[in-house]
Formats: sequence, structure tokens, C-alpha cells
Amino acid sequence: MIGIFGKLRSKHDRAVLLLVFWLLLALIGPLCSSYNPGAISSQPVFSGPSTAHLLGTDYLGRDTLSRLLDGIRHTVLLCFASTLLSCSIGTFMGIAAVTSKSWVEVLAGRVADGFLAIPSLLFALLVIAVFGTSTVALIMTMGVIYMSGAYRTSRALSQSVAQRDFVTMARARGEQMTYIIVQEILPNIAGPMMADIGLRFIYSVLLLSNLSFLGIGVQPPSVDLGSMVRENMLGVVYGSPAMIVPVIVIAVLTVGINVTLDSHGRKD
Amino acid sequence: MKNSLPKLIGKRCLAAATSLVFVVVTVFAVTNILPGDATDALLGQNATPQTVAALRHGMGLDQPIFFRFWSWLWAAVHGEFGHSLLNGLSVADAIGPRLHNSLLLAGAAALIAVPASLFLGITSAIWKDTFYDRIVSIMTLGVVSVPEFVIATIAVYVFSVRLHLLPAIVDVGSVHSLGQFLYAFFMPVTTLALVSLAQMVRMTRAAMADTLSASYIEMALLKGIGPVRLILVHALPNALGPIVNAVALSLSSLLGGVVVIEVVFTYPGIAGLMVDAVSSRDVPMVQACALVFCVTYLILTTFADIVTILSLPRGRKA
Amino acid sequence: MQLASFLKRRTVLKGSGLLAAGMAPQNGIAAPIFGGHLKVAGVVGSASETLDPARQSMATDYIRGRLFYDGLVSLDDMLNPQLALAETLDSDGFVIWRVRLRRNVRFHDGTVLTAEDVVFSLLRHQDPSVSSQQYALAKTMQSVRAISPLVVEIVLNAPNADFPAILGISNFAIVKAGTKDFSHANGTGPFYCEEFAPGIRVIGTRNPDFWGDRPYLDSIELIAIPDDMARHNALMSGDVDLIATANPRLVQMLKEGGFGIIESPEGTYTDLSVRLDQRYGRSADFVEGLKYLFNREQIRQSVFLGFSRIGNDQPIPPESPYFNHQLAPREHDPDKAQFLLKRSGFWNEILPMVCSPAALGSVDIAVVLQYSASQIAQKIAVQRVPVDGYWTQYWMKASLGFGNINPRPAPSLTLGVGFASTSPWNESRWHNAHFDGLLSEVKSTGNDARKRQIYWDMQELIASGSGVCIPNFTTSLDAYAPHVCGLRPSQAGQLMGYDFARSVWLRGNRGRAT
Amino acid sequence: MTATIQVENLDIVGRRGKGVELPIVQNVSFSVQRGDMLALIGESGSGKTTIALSLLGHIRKGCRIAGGSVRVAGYDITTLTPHECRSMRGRVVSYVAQNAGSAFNPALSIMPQVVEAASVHRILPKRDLEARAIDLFRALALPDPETIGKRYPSELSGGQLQRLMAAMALITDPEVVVFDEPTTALDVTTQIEVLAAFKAVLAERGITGVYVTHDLAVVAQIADHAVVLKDGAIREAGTVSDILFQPEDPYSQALLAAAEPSVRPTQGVEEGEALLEVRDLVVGYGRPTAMGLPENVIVNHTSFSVPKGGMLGIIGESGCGKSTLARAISGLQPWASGDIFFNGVSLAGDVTLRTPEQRRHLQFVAQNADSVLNPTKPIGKTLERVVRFYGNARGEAVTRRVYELLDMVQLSPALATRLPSELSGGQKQRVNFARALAAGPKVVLCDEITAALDTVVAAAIRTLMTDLQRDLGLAFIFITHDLHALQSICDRVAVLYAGQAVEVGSAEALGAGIHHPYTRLLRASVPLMDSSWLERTRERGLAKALPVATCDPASTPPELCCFLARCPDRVSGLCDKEPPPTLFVPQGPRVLCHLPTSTRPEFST
Repeated sequence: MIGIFGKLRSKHDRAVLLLVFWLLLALIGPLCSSYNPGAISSQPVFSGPSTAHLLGTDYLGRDTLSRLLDGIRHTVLLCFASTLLSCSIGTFMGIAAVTSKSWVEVLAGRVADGFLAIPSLLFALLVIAVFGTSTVALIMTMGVIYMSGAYRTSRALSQSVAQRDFVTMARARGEQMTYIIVQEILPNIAGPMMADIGLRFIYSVLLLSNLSFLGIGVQPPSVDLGSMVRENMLGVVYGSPAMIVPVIVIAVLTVGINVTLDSHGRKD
Repeated sequence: MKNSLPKLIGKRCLAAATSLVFVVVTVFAVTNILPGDATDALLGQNATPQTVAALRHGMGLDQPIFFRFWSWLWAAVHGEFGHSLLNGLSVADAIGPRLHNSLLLAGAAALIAVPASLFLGITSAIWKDTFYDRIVSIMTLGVVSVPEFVIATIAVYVFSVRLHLLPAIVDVGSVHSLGQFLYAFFMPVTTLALVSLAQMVRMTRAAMADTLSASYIEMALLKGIGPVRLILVHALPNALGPIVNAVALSLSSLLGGVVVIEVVFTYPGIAGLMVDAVSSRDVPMVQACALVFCVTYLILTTFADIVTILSLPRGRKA
Repeated sequence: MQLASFLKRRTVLKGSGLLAAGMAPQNGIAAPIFGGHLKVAGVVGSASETLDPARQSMATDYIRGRLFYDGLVSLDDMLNPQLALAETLDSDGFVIWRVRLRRNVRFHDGTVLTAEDVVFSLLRHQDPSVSSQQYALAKTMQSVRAISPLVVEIVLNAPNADFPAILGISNFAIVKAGTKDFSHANGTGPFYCEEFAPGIRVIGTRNPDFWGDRPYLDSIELIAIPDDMARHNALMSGDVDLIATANPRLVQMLKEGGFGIIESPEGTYTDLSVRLDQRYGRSADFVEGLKYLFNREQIRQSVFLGFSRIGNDQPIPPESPYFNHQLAPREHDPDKAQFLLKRSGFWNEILPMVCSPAALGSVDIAVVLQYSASQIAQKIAVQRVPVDGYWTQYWMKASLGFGNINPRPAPSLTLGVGFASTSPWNESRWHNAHFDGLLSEVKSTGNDARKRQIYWDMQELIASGSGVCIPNFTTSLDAYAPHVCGLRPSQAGQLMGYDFARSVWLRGNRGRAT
Repeated sequence: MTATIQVENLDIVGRRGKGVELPIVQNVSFSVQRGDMLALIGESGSGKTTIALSLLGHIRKGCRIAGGSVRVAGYDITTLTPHECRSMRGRVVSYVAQNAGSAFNPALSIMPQVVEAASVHRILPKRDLEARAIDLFRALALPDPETIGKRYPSELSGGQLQRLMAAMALITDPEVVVFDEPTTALDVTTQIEVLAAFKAVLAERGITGVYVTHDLAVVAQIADHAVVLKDGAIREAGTVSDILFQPEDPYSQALLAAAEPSVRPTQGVEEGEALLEVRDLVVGYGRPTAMGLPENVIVNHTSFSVPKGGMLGIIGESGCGKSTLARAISGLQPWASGDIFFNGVSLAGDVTLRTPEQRRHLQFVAQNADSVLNPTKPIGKTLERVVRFYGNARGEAVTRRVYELLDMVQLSPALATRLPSELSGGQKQRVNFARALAAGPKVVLCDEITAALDTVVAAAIRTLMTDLQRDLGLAFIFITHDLHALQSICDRVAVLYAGQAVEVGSAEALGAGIHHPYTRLLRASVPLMDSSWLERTRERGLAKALPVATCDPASTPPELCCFLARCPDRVSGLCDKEPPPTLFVPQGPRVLCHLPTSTRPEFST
């Protein structure tokens, strides 16, 4: 036991532990809930906490706790996946743009700039039109929307790294592009990139709820945290936990992950 | 110096123009790929094939897409952005007042957010890794992580409904004095400023922390320079590039990313117009709005790039 | 036949009429006060808002229409047609209709209303390029011509006893002949159009030359606040005086805060339609099973919080004089539903069910139905799709999809549009020759008892045969600040059938100059 | 009389991150009398800069004064409030930092920075201050004293900036000036100018000073007393002549020994067959001009060769094109004309077009070990990758080979799991070496590899090179600006000036015989461990040349002698008219000059 805790002192392990915690909550949490997230109880809507419903009921009289666990599952899994997608591809492309020929960089830069200038709503609608409303489409949409941002950041970060001599050396040795990107440059921008990924994760949580509002997104009776807040917004006048608790969970989830990633990215 | 300043700026503007073309083409394509067209919004459930056909003909939607794009582009190049498919009003007339409103809101929010984020970013860079730094970081993250409609709605509920201090909706027409402006705009502007704060604070902090570790800062300290002069004269000019870039990105999202604020405060801005235009497939309106956002974005980022160039003495002299 | 006898003049009905209708005025009895400025918030506002009556399609459009325009006929709180710009309305076998206009009615620009204006206003709906909402109904008018400066003759292509109700539809409001530009309203209504900014607001000021009773308000401002919470906040903070479509979940709080609520039982319903010509709908057992699966009471309680009336799978609401109250709603019967669904052969399938925020309440109804289904181990995949494009891309196209139908001024219209075999809006593609026969018969009969009988039969046919499931009729809720008086419930829809501006007055010193 | 600077029992501790506090300075005491100059001598990590900064009341983040007292010009530094401290800094004590290039704010022009300290302390009105600054510029022999203040740091050379920084320190007429390695980053020919300027101004104003350095020859020129530091503690203190000529402490003796110039006897290597030959190489940037040359020529028609197992030194001052030349040879920088032959085969300009064998046999060890080693990879992994990449070993053998390589550069195998940041500068440079050896090269190109290292460590690295040359038969190209270093290991030398090899010959012969004027300047500029060297050299005009700053070598037409602008021996009508011929001095070097005179007697010593 002491060994394990001793190990956890390192920032890396703390970050991993936090991710594992949320992933476990996402995977196991819903199994522990006492109600189906779609189950409608006989309780009045927006009722307060009771023994039957620890966090009360939502706007349709469903158990808030069960829906919350379901919401955590979808938000965590979808946002993890899409952030991973957008950041890995965006980061890779950003570094690749720096290391490849100049016209590739210019072109990629223009396209990324263009994507950033197009409002994400339009983008989301396009992807719905093209890919439908499946979970895969959802992850794709969110992935594509934040890819340009990740691209920009990683390009900016890797520009100075690509000038460093160890990259020159690897090139002089005749290493493949992929090796240079993944092995030489990536580890050196991982820290600041992490902080950036953290912010992007927040945005994807918020975007998910906006997409649900538009019509794509998690399909009923499932829910994501942002949509849960949105659908129970009227509960604010009754101080309903159905609206307040998901807000707190979102804040704890995103701030926690950001703080951990920040300190992970910080050199000491 | 191989590149003179006008040449650099010209290059940057050319790049911006390329992006603009990309956006215009993409937006047009996207709006046309989307299922349905403007006749849906006008006729809805009562649509009949005859009225749909007549309407499409009247709007020119029965013409081939390339022809439509070309005629739009041709007119747009000549400063004519067409008429809304929905109400026949001139797009420029429809966007004008709303753009004015949006700029007012965004401008006011920027007036708060930019100095505030500079202050927070700089101070947390100075007191890096202290308790203060952590608190600022967690607070700004917290504010951005809570959906903005929650912040806005709760603010309205508390300040307008419960305390009757401020109006729940922004009546732009009633603003004639600074007092009225503050009264009407206080909440939306504050909310908007809050949600746009995080990114600017973080970038400012990073850039500033970087600069503060430079040896000319230590040198200035050893010359007996006071903290204010140290920050303003020595550190800030060198951190300006990344900060201005972050500010530009955040400001551009102030204009287009405020749909929620507009909805909650019933504010007639351009973001709402765009959403409306997209959902009703009002192509000329969508195009014009996208153009406005894109141009804003490009102007801001290009401006930021030029400021970055100018903030370096090389750039200033060239 | 002189119809003026049953189409009482609107002016007669006003004031005493509402008491006669058995609906108590709100805020006790007090003498109405003239003057003041009323600020109203509707729900939907967009750039597609229009001042062209033919194109009006949203609640806020209808409100504007009633502010600035009049029809030949108007519909009262019970959806009965009342003469408005028409002084008399005669019919010959319900095919030829003769309208005599009021004298000295003036448009806002000062010109006098003539038969020519009426002919123009009615015939323009037949021009597809006008893109009238009522193109289909307008097509039933074979000819419209002016007989004299004040008399218009309308010939229908088939008898229709409910034609006066059609003329009461707000889209058929009368505009000045030759009007093409609708950026400004030139009608005969009680308010002048002072400012019109689509999607932002409209301001009306009292028309001193109005032909009817003088409205109480000096001016009125209409805005749209789509967000529920924001709309209620605006009311509670005093920024607006009256809001349409109060959310049932906030009614309790509004009442506690001293705000008034008007509950208008309207015929609007959100229905699930099963395409009878596609996969699932081909099995009558399936449709029947689905109808038993609806837990109508739970939908009423959870989705509408009691502000609805339980439906019995046919479109005539309980308030209608022609409602067949012998036709009991189907009880929620999971066993029967399970039995029928099993027999239909689709038991093991996951049923795809399309809903959208566009069809109000459909997502929540779908969720409740999904829950009911889960209790008998029937899986339903709810597919929530975007608002935009819903009516053209999904509605009436999905095998199992939701619709949202607004009340029409006469049962024959409601039944004809939604269920006649030839109607393009026959949601479930239900074809019943007997029903079609009854429909044409009821249109040509003036005998009320016979009409009632036919309507009852039609309702039975729909409830048992069509693929449309109507679990509830919604109750429209309007909320108003304590100083707003003169509002009353109406079957014609929210805000007194969009016509509140002619009756509302403000208590105390609430007026402000405009 | 009390000393102007009095440091007693000073203890400073510091911590990295959240680690435990470690002592940085331990029980240090010294004093400096008014008008004296004290040298703080030590290698990196000796705490000399920490002590110097403490004289200004500045303690770096994470550190604190744990005990003792510091009194400077009557101020008790340890008890000052921040405000008092600010008012003292710059006014009473001022500081000249090591790297003027980074100590000037790049965003501001020179003048406001120079007068800033005086103006925030309200010593004089601004206009008077600028006049005083211009006087100082003149006193410090800066070019264009009237207008130099309007320029930006990026437009000035290191030597100029270093003198400007001295002006910045002197403008407030302080009682004490702390110099922190002010000439370390400069070329020798520049250093001599700067040192002379400093010395004159300090003497004239009677300023008390502390001079931090690791260069004993510089100490001999400028200081009266010296303190030798190691690991934060004083090893020895006394007058400069005592310490330089009769050191008692073994560490001082070691320092002196390492600083002693040694000349490697040429091992009689015949001009064997060239392994690597550079022929008429032209490298530059920009579009080609009408003559087919690039806009900015960096390396200008340079030729030399390295035999198998030979050790060629290339010497030149910063900006002479050394690194560009190295990059061109390594295939990282395409050239405009000329050829490079390896084993008789012409090499492609782009490294990716060379054969794997060529890439393997020609290895490059870059100047900055920090930048060459990927900071996120343990050094074992870095070596492993190179070994695997060139297919020199597989499986288990790879690890063995890595240990072998570490052993070869005299590092413990235990370091294989360390990250570069956990190693010292010398260790990193050894790893950098091992990385090149891992490929199994025939020629190793070393670009200023000892420049950033302490004297003792640099000497060890050079010894390593000679060992490898002997044991593995490797050929080296050793690029440096340090004549002593070059002479201690190389058998042949090429002197590079403004991109041209002005002289190519044997290293041993550098001390005598006929040479190019630039070679002579270089030779004379290297300070000797003799307190009168600076005066003697200046007086006799040995290192006489026009200051680098006053002329732009690039302004000379490329076909003429590149040293023309600075050459003290130029003959007008000849040197400024005709291109210099290549002369072969009998038993001497190949020289690019009209008059490679060696008539002056001091060359024969």
C-alpha cells in the first residue's frame, strides 16, 4: 500500500489516477444507479432530495441521481474520445506542417484558419447532414471542430522545437517523418499541449450540450451533463438539484482535469 | 531584413484573403448541402408542391448551384449582398443594426475582459505558483466550464427577478445615456466578459511568465526599476505578441460565439441572426453573416500578427 | 339564407358576450381604463416574420395580423365565426357566398375599404408566387368578384357550410388592393404599425379611426423571447407585462408571485403518426397496440403537469360542441399492448421513433412512451432530430414520427386536412371512403343535429382506424402581470386567439407615452 | 578605514522545485577597499554569481540568505526594505551582466535603457543624462557615440553591447560596480578592446569593483585581489599575483594548470590521402547575384582537407562562417558552388541524398549539447536509437554497445537512464560525443564543443578527443574560437575570416614564422597570465586593428581581401585594388595575402 501511495506522489500518476477515476465512474457508475435513466417516477417534477431519490427528480419526474450517472458516462466517454481525436490528429498535423515543406505548411495554415473562422454551429449542422446522428458522427463532429485549434497550438509550439539541433540530427540521420514527429518533437511539446487539451476538453463538454440542443447528440433517454443542465434549467427557480448538481459535476470534472494537466505540463 | 514591413503586412493580408475565399466557398457549399431550403421556413407544415415550386422560382433556388454561387459572388464583390430569402429585405439593412448591436456588446465586454484578463494574467505570472495563481487559475477555469446559459440565467434570476436591480432583457432602443447603457448592458456584458476571460488569462500568464524569466528583466531589477515600470516598460512589450494573439482569438469569438447570451437577454445581435438564417436556410443571409464573422476573425488575427511584428524593433524599423 | 342571424355581430358579443359564454373575466369586475402601453413577449421570433397576412405562419405573425388587419369574419373565443368587415354574409347552398361590406371602414392610409380590396385580398392566395399558407384552401374558391362597390360574390367549387370559419382564418385578412410591399402594414385593424423590425420587435399605436370598438391601449409593443426561462424572467422582473406560452413547470411559482395565468383549452395536439403504408403501420395490431401503450395520464402529469386534456386518438378537442364524448380514451393497458404488439410480429424489433423540438413536447412524449414500452420489454429508439427542416425532411416521412397540429376554425377543416384520403397532410396515409363521404356530406349540411351525428361518426372512424395517436390536447398558458386586465381564455389559441390587444387594458398608472 | 564592500560569513541556501534546501554559498567572507577590484574566480556552480547578485540585494527565486551580513557602501543589504533596496540598486551599486545580448531588452532602443537607472533615481535631468551617456560611449570607444543610442540591441554586436552595458552601469556614477563574466562571450579580438575600455574608465573614476570570472588571464589584467570559490565556499583568497603565481590550494593549482597553454607536438603525420576534402566551397543565403554567387556569402571559396586520422582545427571569430561551414559539410546547408569529397566521392549537398554509409561515416557534434540531446529522452535511449538506426547492433547487443559507448566517453553506464537535464554540461557534451561515435564514424565534425564548458572540463574533453583519435583512428574537424584549445590538440589549422580560409597550415607553426595579419591579430589578442600583458600589447600595438564595429566586412567587394577593412598592414593601391594571391610560405602555411610579413620581432618568440 505504501508503495502505491509513494508512487502516486508523482504528477504523472496523479493525472492517470484522476482519468481512471472518471473513466471508472463512467463505466461502472450507471450500473450502480437504482433507476433506469428513463424511468418516470410518480414523484412530482423538480422534487427535492428524498430517501427514494437522493438528488430529487428532474423536469419529467425522473430520478436525478440515475440520470446524473448516465450523464457522466456520456460526457466523459464522448468528450474524452473526441478530445483525444481532435488533439491527436490536430497535434500530429501541426507538427507535420512545421516539419514538412513550406507550401504544405502554408496551405494547412490557411485551411485551419478558415475552419477557425467558420462558426462551429454551421460546421455541426454540416456533419449532421453528412454523417447522421450516430455516436460516431458525434465524436467526429466534435473532433473536427476542435482540430484546427489543436493544429494551431501544436504548430506554434513545435516551431521552436523543430529548429532544435536534436531534430536536425535526426533528420541528418535520415529518420522517417513519423519518427521525428512522434519521438523527437511530440514529447517536447507535450507539456504545454496538455494544458491546451484541458481547455479543449472543457469546450467539448459545452459543445456536446449545444449539439444535443440542436438535435444531434446523445439520444433520449440517455443524457449528457450539459444537456441535463439545459433541460432542467427551469428548476433554478426551485433550487432543484437536477439543475445544480450537474453544473457542479461539470465544474469539478473539467477544472480537476485542467488543474492536473496544467501541473503535469509544468516543468519543475 | 529581407522582408520590408509593407511586404510582410501585404503577405499576411493575402493569406487572410485566401482564408476568406475558403470560408465563402465552404459556407456556401455547406448551406446548400443542408437538407431543405428557405421554402421550409416560409411554408412549413402548409407547404404545397405548387407554392414550393413558385417560391423556389421566385428566390432563384431553381437555378444551378454554380450559377447561384457565381451571381452571389459577383454581386458581393460589387458590395451587393442580396436580399433575404425570407422577408425580401436587403441583407445589408438586416445585418447593419444587428452588427452594430453585436459590436456594442462585444466592445463593451472587451473593455472589461481585456484589462481584467491582462491584470489577472500578469499578476498570476508575477506570483507564479503561489496560492493567488492557483485561485485565479481555478476561478477562470470554473467560470468557463460552467455553461454560459447557466451563468446568464442565474444572474438574471437573481439581479432582475429577485432583486429588481437590473433589466432582464436588453432594450437597445432605450439606451440614450451612459447611465442607461450601464443599466441595460451590465449583466450581458459582465457575463460575456467572464466567459471569455479564461483563455486570455491563461495566455497572458504564460507569455508573461516566459518574459519575466528573461535576463533583461533581472537586469532591470538590478538597475533599481520599480515593479510597475518593470512590467509596463520592460516585460509587456516583449510579451505583447502572444497576448495580442490570444486577445484577438477571444475577441473574434465574442462576436460570433454569443448566441446564448443573445438568447438569454433577448438581445438582437448578429449571432442570433446567423443561427436563425442557418435554420431557415436563408443563404444570402448566412453568407453575409459568415462573411462578417470571418472578416472579423481575419481582421483581428491579422491585426494581432501586425502588432506582433511591430512589437519587435526589427519590425518597427523595417 | 340570411346568416346574419347566427353570425351575430361581433360588437354584440363583446362585453356581455363573454359572460354569456360562461367564462368569468379575470381580475374581478372593474371598469376598464383607457390608455397605457403594453409590452408583450411571444415565443417565436425570426427574420421570416412578415406583415403579409398570406404568409403569416407563427404565433407572433398572427398577433401582428390581428393588430393591424381585419378579416371579413373573425373567430370568437368558442371558435364561432362573427362578422367583422362583413356586414352580412349570405350563402346559396353553401356554394355561392355573398358578402356585403361595412360602410366607411378606412385603411390606415385613409382610403376606404371596397369590394375590390376584398377580391384582391382573397385571390392573391391562389397565386403560388405569393406563397400563401392557405394556398390549398384558397384553391377551393372558384371565383371571387365584386358585384358592387360593397358586395363581393364568392363561388366555391364544392359546397362548404364552414366557409365563414375559413374566412375567419387570419391569413385571409383584407389588405389594400394592389399591395405588393409588406414592409409596412396598411390594414383596417385597431392599431397602426409604428415600427416593424423582423425578429426584433413591432410597435403598434392606437388607430383613432378604427371602425369597431375603441381599443383600450394607447400602444403595444411585441417582442419574441424564445428561451423559456428568459421569457418568464422578463415577466417577473417587470420588463414585459404579458407573455405567451408560460411553461407549466413555472405556473406554480408565477401564481405565488402574484402573476395571473390564463389557461386556454385549445385544440392543439402533438401526435404520433404511424404510416399505414409502411412496415409497422401495415399491421393493424401494431397500431392498436401502440395506442394502448400510451400512458395518457402519465403524459398529462409528467409532460404537461396537468395542463392538458386527455385525447382519444382523434383531433376534435373536448371543448368542441361536436366532440364525441361517448368515445372514451384508451386506457393505458400494457398487457393488451404487449399482446397486440406480439401478434403484430414486430415484438423483437427496436422501433425507431422520430421526434424533434419542432413538434412541441414530442421529445418528452416519446420519452414517456419509451419508458412505458420498456416496462413491457419493447424497445424504442428515440431519434431526436434538429428543428430546422423537420417539417419537410421528417414529418409524415418517418414510419413512426411525431407531428404537431394546430386547431382549425371548424371541425370539417380539422378532419378534412388531416384525414381525408386526398389531403396531402394525411399524416398516417389513412384511406377510408366512408370517412371521405361523411366529410363532403357535412360540408353541405346546415342541420346542426345532423352535423353533430356525422362528426361523431367521423371521430369514431379515426380513433379506431387511422394511424394517428393523439394522447393529449395541450392547454395554452399565458401569464400576465397583476396590472394587466381584460384577458380571458379562448379556444382559438394563446393570448385570446392572438386577439388580446382589442380587449386588454391596464390597471393603475401603467401607461407611458410612446 | 572601512572597506567599501564587506561580506561576512555569508550563507545562501536554495531549493529546486519542492526539493530540500541545499547550501549554495557557505560561510563566505571578503572585503574590498575603496577603488580596488576583486576577482571572484570559480567554475560554474561555484556560487560566484549568487554572491555577486547578493551585493545588489538580489537573491534569485527559491533562494534566501540564511546567515551572515553583506555591507556595501554603508548599506546593510540584508536589512534593507524592498524600497530602500530599489533606491540603492543602480545608484550605489550597479551590475554588468555576462551576456549583454540577452540583458538588453530587445523591444527598447539603447539610450532609454542606458539612462533608465539614472532617470528613475532622478539623478539628473534627462537631457544631461543623455549627454553623459554619450560621453561614456566615447570613453568606452564605442563607434558613433552620438547616434548609437538610437539603435536596437539586435543591431549591435556582442562587444558593443557589453560596453554599452558598462556605460549603463556607470551612468549613475555608482560607488561599486559588479561585473559578471563581462567578456566571456566575446571573441578574443573584441575582448581586448572591451577590457582596455573597462580598465581605463574604472581607473579614471576610482570605482570599486567585483569582477566575476573563470578566466585567470583576464583576472591578471584587471583585478587587484582575488577569491577562488568552489562549491560555494572560499578555497583561497589573496592578491592576484599570489593566487596566479603562488597558489597554495590544490584547486587553485588545478585551475591554473588547465589554463596553461599547451602546444601539441605535431606527430609527423604526412599529408596522407585526404579523407575529407573541401574544395572551393561557397555557401550563402538569398538569391544568386549576376555573378552566380548568393546575395549574402557566408563561406567564400574555402578549401582544406583532412587526412584519415588527422585533426584539423578551424579557428575564427563569431560570424566568420565556422558553423555554416560545419553545417554545409554535414549536409544541413546546401552550398552554391564548390565540392566536398569524402573518400574521393563527391557528397550531395542535401543530407537526405547522401548514402547511409556516407551519413554514418561523417558525424557532427554540435556546439550546444543541451540542444542536441532531446530533453525528454533518457540518454541511453538516444544512443540506442542511433546504434539501431545504423544497424550496428541488434537485440541484447544494442544495450551492450550503449554501455561500451558510455565507457568510451568515460561515463558511468548508470547514467543511461538519466535525462539530459540531470547531467552536467561536461557530461552532456560527452554523451553528445558518444552519440556521434555510436554511428561508427570516420570523421567527426566538432563545432565549438568546449566553448560552453569550464576550463578543466573542456581540457578533459579535448583529451578524450586525442584518445579517440589515437585509439580508433578517427579524423576530427575541431571548430573553435579558442587558440589555446586548438593548439593543444590539432595538427593542422585553418584560419577563417569572413568566410575565407585566410591561412591553412600546421598548428605547431602558429607560434612563429610568417602568417596572415589576421592570424597575428588573433595570436596577439589571447591574454597571457601576466598583469602587464594588456598594457604591453596595447602600447606596442601588437593587436592593433581597426575595431570590428567600425567596419562591415561584408562591405568589401567579395573578390578583394576580406580582412582589408581591419588590416593594419594594408598597402593602399595594392590591397584595395587586387584580390589577394594564395602564397605558399616555405615550411609554413598557405596564406591568402599580398604581404604575409613576419618582420616584427615579437613573432619570433
